[in-house]
Amino acid sequence: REVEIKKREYEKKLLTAVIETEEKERRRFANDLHDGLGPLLSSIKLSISSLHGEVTDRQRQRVLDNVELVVNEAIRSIKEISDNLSPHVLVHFGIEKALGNFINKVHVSGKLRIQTDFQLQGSRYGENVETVLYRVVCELIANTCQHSGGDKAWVRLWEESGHLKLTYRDNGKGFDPERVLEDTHEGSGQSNIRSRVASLKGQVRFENAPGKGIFVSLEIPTSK
Amino acid sequence: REVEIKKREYEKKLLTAVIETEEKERRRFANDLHDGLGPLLSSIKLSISSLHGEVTDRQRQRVLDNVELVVNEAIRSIKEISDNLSPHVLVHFGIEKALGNFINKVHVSGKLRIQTDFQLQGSRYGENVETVLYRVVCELIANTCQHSGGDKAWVRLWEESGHLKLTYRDNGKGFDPERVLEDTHEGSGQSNIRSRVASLKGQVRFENAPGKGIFVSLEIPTSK
Amino acid sequence: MSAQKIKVTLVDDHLLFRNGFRLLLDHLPEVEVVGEASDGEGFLSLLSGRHPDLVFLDISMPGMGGLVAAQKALSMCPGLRIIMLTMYSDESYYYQLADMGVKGFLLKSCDFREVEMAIHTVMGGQTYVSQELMMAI
Ligand SMILES: Nc1ncnc2c1ncn2[C@@H]1O[C@H](COP(=O)(O)OP(=O)(O)OP(=O)(O)O)[C@@H](O)[C@H]1O
Ligand SMILES: Nc1ncnc2c1ncn2[C@@H]1O[C@H](COP(=O)(O)OP(=O)(O)OP(=O)(O)O)[C@@H](O)[C@H]1O
Ligand SMILES: [K+]
Ligand SMILES: [Mg+2]
Ligand SMILES: [Mg+2]
Ligand SMILES: [Mg+2]
Repeated sequence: REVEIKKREYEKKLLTAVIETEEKERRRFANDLHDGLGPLLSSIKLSISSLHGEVTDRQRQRVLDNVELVVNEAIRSIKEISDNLSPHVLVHFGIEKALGNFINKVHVSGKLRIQTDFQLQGSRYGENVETVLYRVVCELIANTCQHSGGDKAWVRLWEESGHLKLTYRDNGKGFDPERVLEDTHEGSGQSNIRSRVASLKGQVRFENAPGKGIFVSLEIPTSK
Repeated sequence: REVEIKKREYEKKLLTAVIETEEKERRRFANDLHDGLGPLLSSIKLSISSLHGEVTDRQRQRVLDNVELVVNEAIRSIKEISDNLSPHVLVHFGIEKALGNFINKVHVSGKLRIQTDFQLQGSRYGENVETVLYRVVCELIANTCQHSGGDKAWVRLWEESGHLKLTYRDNGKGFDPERVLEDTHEGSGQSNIRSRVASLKGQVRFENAPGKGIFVSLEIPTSK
Repeated sequence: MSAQKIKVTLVDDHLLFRNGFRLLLDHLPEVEVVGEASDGEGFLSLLSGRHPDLVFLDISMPGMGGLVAAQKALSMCPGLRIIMLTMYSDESYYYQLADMGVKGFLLKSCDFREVEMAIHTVMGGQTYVSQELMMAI
């Protein structure tokens, strides 16, 4: 009985965490749009309307050149926000391709070298499963960059006996996963991983190995 | 014991529903950006860059006039997407003002007349509580518009003995809330409401009154 | 004179985008816009009459999108010259479309000069791939 109640409390905590995280993210995206993209468009609007007055060819050309710069920045920014919200490559080409793209971007940043071993050969697994896997790996990689102090990570992804299986490892300083679940902890990455995996009746295990880098293994049933 | 297990299953279902809904919404916003805003910016860029070539004054003027129109539409569209993601009025001015704005927009659409009785006098209740209330009322109103066949709704919002309390009523055809919770149902609005309220240890009750319009009452503890 | 103009059809679900793009094409003396559609179905039904010399085709459209539409159009009119004009910059789309026989790939973030270049390259029987995409491939 005690165990049941504990488990229920835990589920409730996950639910709360997931809702709070989502709202936080939504606010972040809304601000990116409002405060990031908004001013770029205002600037374009002002520039264009300034051309209604008397202007020399040279002045006009300078204004138009500037508008081009601003528009390029705005397009870049839309693509980035849209991709962070929900990468369309994931919907169109599946999990391996989407993770591959994400990892390429990380490599460009130069902070981390990630070795992948993807064995799904382009198979597709339904939107929910693919999205959860994608979000989990992104969060694991983000954590390695932010907290581990390491510079290498390994991701393996394969299908086995009706489950999608994933292992993730880095060469950082590791941490004690039990401590992280305590109330005082502010971050939401860990509970987000746990709740997303739980929502698909999957299992996730963080291996307790402080000093040795983290090791995470998870499996999600592929049946719908 | 049976009851405990049932309850746990229920919590799990809420968690799944909330994650699925959020991902659906994220995809929607990503598409709004990618397929709605993207082409507008593309149009600006193409237009401006076309002016590098040989153009008559008249052609140039027509292109610039069109760009102005497109920029205005892009600015409008950014505001709308950002507001749907997370209404900044909610953060800055609180729940009554944000709901008031939302209801004004519904009135402009002309589909529904909503009578409000807000008694919070501008008090603030923390981001989580306010956001949950906001999302719940928006979903209730959306459902009245989409499913009820009615043309009137009433919202009451007040504080009482440590709780924020809300009642919502419409004059539509009503429905059986038990049926809606069965597995076959596709929509996620109801479970979203339940899970958001549950995440704040609140209570929500849908009154079973087919043929009489819906009646919903909820309360959320205000203590943090 | 007008018999020699390049007859172009625009397929894109975004009305403001289509209008703006058409305005720019109207300013090119060698081009004549002869048709517009807002989805794959509309595009294919335009092909049952005399087909255009060149089509600008979007990928993301409600209903039949550009990937399916390109495939169907090319099986109806082999050799039809199609230039994709899309927000999707991932090279996977390119490979898929190149396999089908699509000859042009422009990103919606491109410059109008690239549009002119793509028109002339593709009309000359060659393939044009936008600079930004070239770098990704
Ligand atoms: N790969 C890692 N190596 C070392 N420590 C880690 C690693 N991943 C997580 N941690 C530790 O676990 C804590 C919790 O991680 P979690 O992702 O839940 O939160 P966060 O990253 O701090 O915040 P958020 O994810 O919300 O941005 C981190 O603060 C860090 O101390
Ligand atoms: N105000 C109402 N009047 C009558 N029926 C309603 C009302 N609200 C909800 N319903 C019924 O309950 C069902 C479930 O509503 P719910 O919000 O969960 O899903 P949905 O609105 O169909 O989809 P979604 O909210 O995901 O867009 C509706 O399909 C409708 O049949
Ligand atoms: K012309
Ligand atoms: Mg984290
Ligand atoms: Mg609904
Ligand atoms: Mg489109």
